Amino acid sequence: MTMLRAERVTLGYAGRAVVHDVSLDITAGGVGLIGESGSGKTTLARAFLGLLTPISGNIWYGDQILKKADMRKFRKDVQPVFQAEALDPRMRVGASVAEALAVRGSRTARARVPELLEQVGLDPGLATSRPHQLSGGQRQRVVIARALAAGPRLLILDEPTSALDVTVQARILDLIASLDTERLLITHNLAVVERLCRTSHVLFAGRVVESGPTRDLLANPAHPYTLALRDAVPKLGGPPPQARGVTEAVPAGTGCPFRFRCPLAAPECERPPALREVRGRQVACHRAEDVLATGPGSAP
Amino acid sequence: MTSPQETTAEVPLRRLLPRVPDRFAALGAVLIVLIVLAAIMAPWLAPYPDEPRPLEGSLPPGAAHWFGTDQLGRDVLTRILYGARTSLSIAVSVLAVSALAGVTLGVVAGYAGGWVRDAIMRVTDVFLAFPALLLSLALAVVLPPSVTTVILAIAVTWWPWYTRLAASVAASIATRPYVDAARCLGVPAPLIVWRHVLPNSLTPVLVQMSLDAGGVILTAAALSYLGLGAQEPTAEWGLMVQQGQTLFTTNWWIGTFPGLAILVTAFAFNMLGEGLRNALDPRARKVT
Amino acid sequence: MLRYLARRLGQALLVVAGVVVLTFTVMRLVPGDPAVAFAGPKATPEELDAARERFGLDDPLPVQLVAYVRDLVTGDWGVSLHTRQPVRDDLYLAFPASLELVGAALLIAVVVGIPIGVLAARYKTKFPDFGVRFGSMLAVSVPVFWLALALQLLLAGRLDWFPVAGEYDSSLDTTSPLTLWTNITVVDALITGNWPILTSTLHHLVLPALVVAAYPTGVIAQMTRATLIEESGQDHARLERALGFGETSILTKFALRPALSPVLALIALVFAYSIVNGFLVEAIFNWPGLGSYAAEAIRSRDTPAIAGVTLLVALVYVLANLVVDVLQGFLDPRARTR
Amino acid sequence: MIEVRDLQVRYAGRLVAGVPELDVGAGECVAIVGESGSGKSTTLLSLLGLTENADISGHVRVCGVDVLTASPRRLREIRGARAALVMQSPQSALSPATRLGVLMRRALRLHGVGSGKDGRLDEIMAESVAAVMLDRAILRRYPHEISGGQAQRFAIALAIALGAEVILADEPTSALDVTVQAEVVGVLRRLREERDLALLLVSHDLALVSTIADRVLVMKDGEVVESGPAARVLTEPSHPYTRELLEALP
Amino acid sequence: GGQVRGAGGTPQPADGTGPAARQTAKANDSTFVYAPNLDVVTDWDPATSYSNEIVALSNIYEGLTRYNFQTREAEPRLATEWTSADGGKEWTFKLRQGVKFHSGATMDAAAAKKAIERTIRKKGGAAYIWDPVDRIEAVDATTLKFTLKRAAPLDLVASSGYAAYIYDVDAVDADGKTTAGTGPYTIDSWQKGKETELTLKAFEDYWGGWTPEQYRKVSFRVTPEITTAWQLLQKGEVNFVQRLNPQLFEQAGMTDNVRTARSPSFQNLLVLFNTAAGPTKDVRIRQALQLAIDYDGLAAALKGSGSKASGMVPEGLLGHVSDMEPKPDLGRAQELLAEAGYGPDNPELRLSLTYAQGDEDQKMLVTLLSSALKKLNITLQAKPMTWSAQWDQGKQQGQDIFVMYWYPDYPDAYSWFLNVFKSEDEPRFNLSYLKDREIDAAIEKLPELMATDALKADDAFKDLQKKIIEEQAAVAVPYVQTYQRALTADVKGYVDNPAYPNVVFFYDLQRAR
Ligand SMILES: Nc1ncnc2c1ncn2[C@@H]1O[C@H](COP(=O)(O)OP(=O)(O)OP(=O)(O)O)[C@@H](O)[C@H]1O
Ligand SMILES: Nc1ncnc2c1ncn2[C@@H]1O[C@H](COP(=O)(O)OP(=O)(O)OP(=O)(O)O)[C@@H](O)[C@H]1O
Ligand SMILES: [Mg+2]
Ligand SMILES: [Mg+2]
Repeated sequence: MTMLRAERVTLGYAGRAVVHDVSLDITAGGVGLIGESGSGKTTLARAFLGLLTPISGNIWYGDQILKKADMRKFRKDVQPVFQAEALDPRMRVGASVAEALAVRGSRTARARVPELLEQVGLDPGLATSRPHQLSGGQRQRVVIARALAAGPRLLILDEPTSALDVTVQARILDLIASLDTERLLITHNLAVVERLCRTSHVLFAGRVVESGPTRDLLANPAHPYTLALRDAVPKLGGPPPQARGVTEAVPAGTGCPFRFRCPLAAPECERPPALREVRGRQVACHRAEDVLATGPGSAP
Repeated sequence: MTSPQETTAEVPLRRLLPRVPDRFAALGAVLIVLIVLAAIMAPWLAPYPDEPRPLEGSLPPGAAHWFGTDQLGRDVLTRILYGARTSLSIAVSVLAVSALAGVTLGVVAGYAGGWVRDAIMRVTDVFLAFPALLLSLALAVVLPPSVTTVILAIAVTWWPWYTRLAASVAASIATRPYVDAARCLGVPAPLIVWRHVLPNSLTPVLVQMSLDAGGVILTAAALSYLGLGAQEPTAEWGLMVQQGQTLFTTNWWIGTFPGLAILVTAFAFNMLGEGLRNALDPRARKVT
Repeated sequence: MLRYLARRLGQALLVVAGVVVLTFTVMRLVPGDPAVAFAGPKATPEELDAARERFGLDDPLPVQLVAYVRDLVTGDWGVSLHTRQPVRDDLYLAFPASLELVGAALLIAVVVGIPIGVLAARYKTKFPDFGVRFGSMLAVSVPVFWLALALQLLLAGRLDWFPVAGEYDSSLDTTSPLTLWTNITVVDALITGNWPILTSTLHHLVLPALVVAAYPTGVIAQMTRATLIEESGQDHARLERALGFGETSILTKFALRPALSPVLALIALVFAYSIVNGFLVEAIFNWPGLGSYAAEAIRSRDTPAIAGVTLLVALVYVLANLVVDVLQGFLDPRARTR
Repeated sequence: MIEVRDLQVRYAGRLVAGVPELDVGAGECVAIVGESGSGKSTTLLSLLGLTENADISGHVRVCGVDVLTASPRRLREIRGARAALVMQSPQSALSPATRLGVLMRRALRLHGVGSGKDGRLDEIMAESVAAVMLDRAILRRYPHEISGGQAQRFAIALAIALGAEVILADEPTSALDVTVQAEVVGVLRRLREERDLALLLVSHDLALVSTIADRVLVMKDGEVVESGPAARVLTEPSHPYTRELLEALP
Repeated sequence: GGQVRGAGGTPQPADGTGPAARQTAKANDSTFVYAPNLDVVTDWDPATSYSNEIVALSNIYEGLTRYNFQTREAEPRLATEWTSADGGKEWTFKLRQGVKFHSGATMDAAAAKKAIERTIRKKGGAAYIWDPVDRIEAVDATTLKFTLKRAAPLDLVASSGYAAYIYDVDAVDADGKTTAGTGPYTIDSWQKGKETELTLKAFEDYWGGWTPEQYRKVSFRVTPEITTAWQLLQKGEVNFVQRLNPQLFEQAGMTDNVRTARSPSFQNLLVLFNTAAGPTKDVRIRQALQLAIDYDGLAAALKGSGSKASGMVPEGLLGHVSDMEPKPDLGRAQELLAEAGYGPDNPELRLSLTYAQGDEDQKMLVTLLSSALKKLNITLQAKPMTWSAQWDQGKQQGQDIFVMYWYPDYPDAYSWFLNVFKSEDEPRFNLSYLKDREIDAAIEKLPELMATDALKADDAFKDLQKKIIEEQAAVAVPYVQTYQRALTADVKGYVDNPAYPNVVFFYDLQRAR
């Protein structure tokens, strides 16, 4: 059974929807969320964390609607890992971690801090430092330690490493991979998704355009956007990345939101495509079959 | 990629002060310390008791009375020293009251958002629409003129500025990941505001307060000047200027020195505030 | 943009409503019977009752508030207790003079403040910057009533460069009478080509306008400097530098326009502030504006007049803010899509 | 086009960038890679004399001008006109209140390009925009009205219009989406081939660099730890740090 | 459409060919500029006017008589002579002939009767001065006969600066476009709120006629700040400043082109002690307070803008006593306080005092008094208030000490006694709350004495003052205000008449060259 599930949620700010009618299960084995900048990934993550109430649709926590669920239990089960900015710049990092423990009523909050810090590979002596005195990687580890303090079953990770140097990124990802929690991972890095998430969802302009098993999905995309995304990633020593179509700003309107950038756009794309099952995958594209046909050419 | 930048709003003032490179701020701080000392030490520093000697008349500045004496034969220097107490206590009280009220409301508005913010901000707008001096005037008419009235009247018009400032800072703080993180941990909202939002919103407020101190002293002086503030025989600079005003051509010293005292004090606070603001963020400003 | 305007307008109306209620409340809190103020110090009880009746002071407060709002909307702002004229007429007479004074002051403030702000930003941390910062801080710290006295004594009294007081030489009323259109002397003199009055008014205007301009000049210079420094530290300034533009042209060609947007917001604020600040100056220069009127109203506890002035200034503030919001759209294209 | 010898840039006495040797010829592409704070940007900016209050020593020639000794005037003449800069963040690098066309026109006038008849000026502008595959309608837009990729391409168009021979790009695509990044990189590659532009590229993305650069400099803590042809450096790294960088790649 | 500023004025071409330029060289074509510190006109109706506009209306309107403060008697104005009969209960005035109103109508007894009756009917302003009048008859065109309910000095009443004007009732214009008086000046232009608020011009048909040296044009230039007024005067931009402070006055005395004039007023300061309740109910404390006021220090600080008072009735009025100057005596005050159980070695005494907000002179009194009382272990809680608030509180006996000015509406000392010291069940102006049958009886006898026997009246006044000030100690009278005027030196003929505060009778002035 999935712990968290979005059911046809529409999300937005100040009444303006930015995520439209998305359904998504957080299943075991890691779930990846990829997509263009501004496509609504963070927004969706905030909704899963109960920080944003859907304009319509529901988030299900087990068999309860999140709004009505037992928040104490939920807060214990689900924890976020944001970027390193997620530490109060004024608080000593030890206090930040201790706060997480104290909220759960742990009277020995302070005492457990070193233990947690060690768990994420930090010197417990750093507890008395302030965030700005730490390196980016260390800060990110503190953030993870604090999330773990609650003893969560699910971590929601929103680009946990994108602010870090590549060499540091790798070590943090190792840490994340070693944690025995479920995870929803948001990242731009396709390789990371491939490594950490069994299933993935591709978001474009606030809609899920494709979802399925990660490996499968990247090897043989069924949506032109997934294809473009995959092929645009430069590879060491590989050929220059390919730009497919043009990247004009997306005008609003009905129809497939990707049609202006789609090299395969056809007249039928003026109709909004529905998510449908294509070869074990959910795709929202009228020409998914054609895409599948062109895809493997540049497999990773 | 660049590492996440600390925004100035969150630079703790403490961490900033020792390395304020701004000469103005430093000079302002030194002047303020001197003025505060003068105010505290007034009874010891003052060359004469603050008593009228009407039969002596008004003497020009000289060796005996550096700043001369007023119509009632009171030593102007003495009264300026005592007046520093009045002016400073007005400034401190006004800022304390209005910052307390303003920041509390502002932080709540900024954190809560939605209709709470709208409601608070509309009320704030109404008060803002009254220029400080005018509402103070109206209030000072309602209440009998006195130092307390001045403090109340100015505070009533001053708090909205802090509400606005605090609300805008708090609103941006409220969207920071660390606030989200705290919410996800299940920290209750009042505690989040108290522990995370409030401390991180304070730096700009403190800077604004030091900028405003000069303005408060000027407004208080203006109210006293209009006869709506401090009353005889309280020594208050605005009142002293007002008393000296009609004697400007004949006994210039009676109004000039208190005027200079106001100028120097307001100037010192402005220097400190502007210097701090300059060091912190060239754009943090009174108008939001 | 239209929706934005409509929303802003709605907000403004809400604020005005709040202002009306607040004004009413404050005015009714005044201790001492306004009827006494109207009827005079030695009035008989019958006269007092008559005055009370006339102003509806015996009705319950909510009734009075409703009546007050109705009257305001229909243009009846009450009758001043001390001039015994309709407040609206009094304001109509007094406000243009204040507008003239504050307008001139703000003109000075903008014409002086912005360039010296640019100068300071251009030579940041060098001597001109130091001078501008020092000067502008001095300008915002000086008690305006004190400055007024000092300048009057020095420039008008001792040096005789400017007239001591007055709006224009009133003997011109007979030699070249002014036809009124807007009630603002300078404007009317300009429209009707009445040069004697125009030059006389301008000459009289210099001193008080300088005094009122001190504060806005200071804050505008500070704000211009601060926003320019910020703009010139932005990424786009680096690109402009890389394109070969010099510092001065970066400031004036690229940074100034977006930087003016907050300066404009500031002008709206100091506009209302300066009208009130003018109160302290008008009396000293015999300027026949709102200040003289308000001072007299306060002295004689003239409730309707004080309420009228308060409302007017608040309205001006709200209006100025509206105008600024619209203007900002022109200066900063980003604001339009807000 | 670019010739650097023994460049050392210090802030308050601290060495933040030291480059013993760096040459970029026409039609060449050289990349500087390294982690955050390693001095990549500083190196780049010092080539145009754009560093603020830094002490610079060494020898830098850009388009035949000795940057470190040239007068500010002379420096301003080569900036933009001969050596152009493309920066990381697309929108914030363009003055928000200025239409793109106005910016370009001002820059062209400043360097006296296409002066004389207006028609020539417009022609140049249109051509340069077309060269980066943008519609000329974009010249009437404000920066906030265009997408990030468009903004970056416009920055390149500026360089073309001014007739720059060298493009210095400081992480020109790191704020962009990969799909958009591919496009901007494509434009850069094309220009390099078609116009013989010299390209100095700063990036932290080794993979990206490997697809475009001829030679690579690896920087760490303000020093160049390794340099050489891209193919060699990225396949047989000699410095342990470079190796670490490569291993971190997925 | 536009309207011309100064509408109603007499625009003249600027080229100098207008009537003004054609005047003979000797004629006085300059405008006399008066600098009042407040707006001039608040009420144009001569019946109800009761405020600042007296400075203008006194030159536009005339009464039957005018008070001469030197002779202490009423002098002819519109009435040339008058008699009283029946113990002061019947008065007959003979009116001047050939007097025209500004409206063109003739001033005769019928018109005068109508004017006074209208004033009485309107009940505004100082109309109460006619309260004693029972009936008015226009016996013939020049004879006006009043029958009174009780004796009253009607010749003085008729000289009042308020509510005693004779005007053409059909021509009264509340908007100030036209005037309806008989006086030497009529309105030229009135611009409410402007600096030069009001200008007057000569009324050509004035019964007194005109000579070339007189001022034919007068204007009022509102100048709230004394310093500004002083500077304008020095530059000759204004001719008359109604009030200067002592320092400026002193300076004016030494300035070449400026002349000064000083005259005592009929306005004095009353420090009223609460005789009905509170600590001041004890007469010893009241006496101690009287003795604690530093009269000489105050006079020194006032530097001539006020002079030490003697008794309650100012000099220049019937009833003035010359040997009642108060003397401070802190030692005696301390003794009295000790008897009452207060003073330096006894518990602290707290007294509340209210005074007029914005009045510099009262402020000085308060400052001096509070510093003197501090030495006697008395804390003075002084509150400056606007008149209406102060009065409201006073009517409810809300203070221990009430400070206010008093002046008579017409030159008659009776005003102090009747209004301030006669028992009242609900206090109006009796703010010492004095209730003394004997005093009441003495006050009631005054009018008849004044109308019949001036000498006896004088004694009665003296007696009353002794009772109120010395025995009852209900009041202290620290000083009488002194007017300190300054004029440009080219003005001749200026005499201050304290019966008409701040009024300049422009008709009496000439310009010297
Ligand atoms: N607090 C907010 N108020 C209003 N709009 C917002 C807010 N946060 C995000 N948006 C808008 O919602 C849309 C989706 O934003 P979101 O942050 O979810 O994108 P994202 O996929 O996480 O992008 P990125 O990869 O850049 O992090 C964007 O258009 C953004 O401008
Ligand atoms: N104006 C400056 N004053 C002082 N130090 C500076 C300044 N600019 C940069 N530095 C310092 O110089 C060092 C190198 O900075 P630089 O910006 O060149 O690094 P970078 O390699 O471009 O890093 P990134 O990948 O984060 O852009 C850093 O430690 C930085 O703190
Ligand atoms: Mg995001
Ligand atoms: Mg960099």
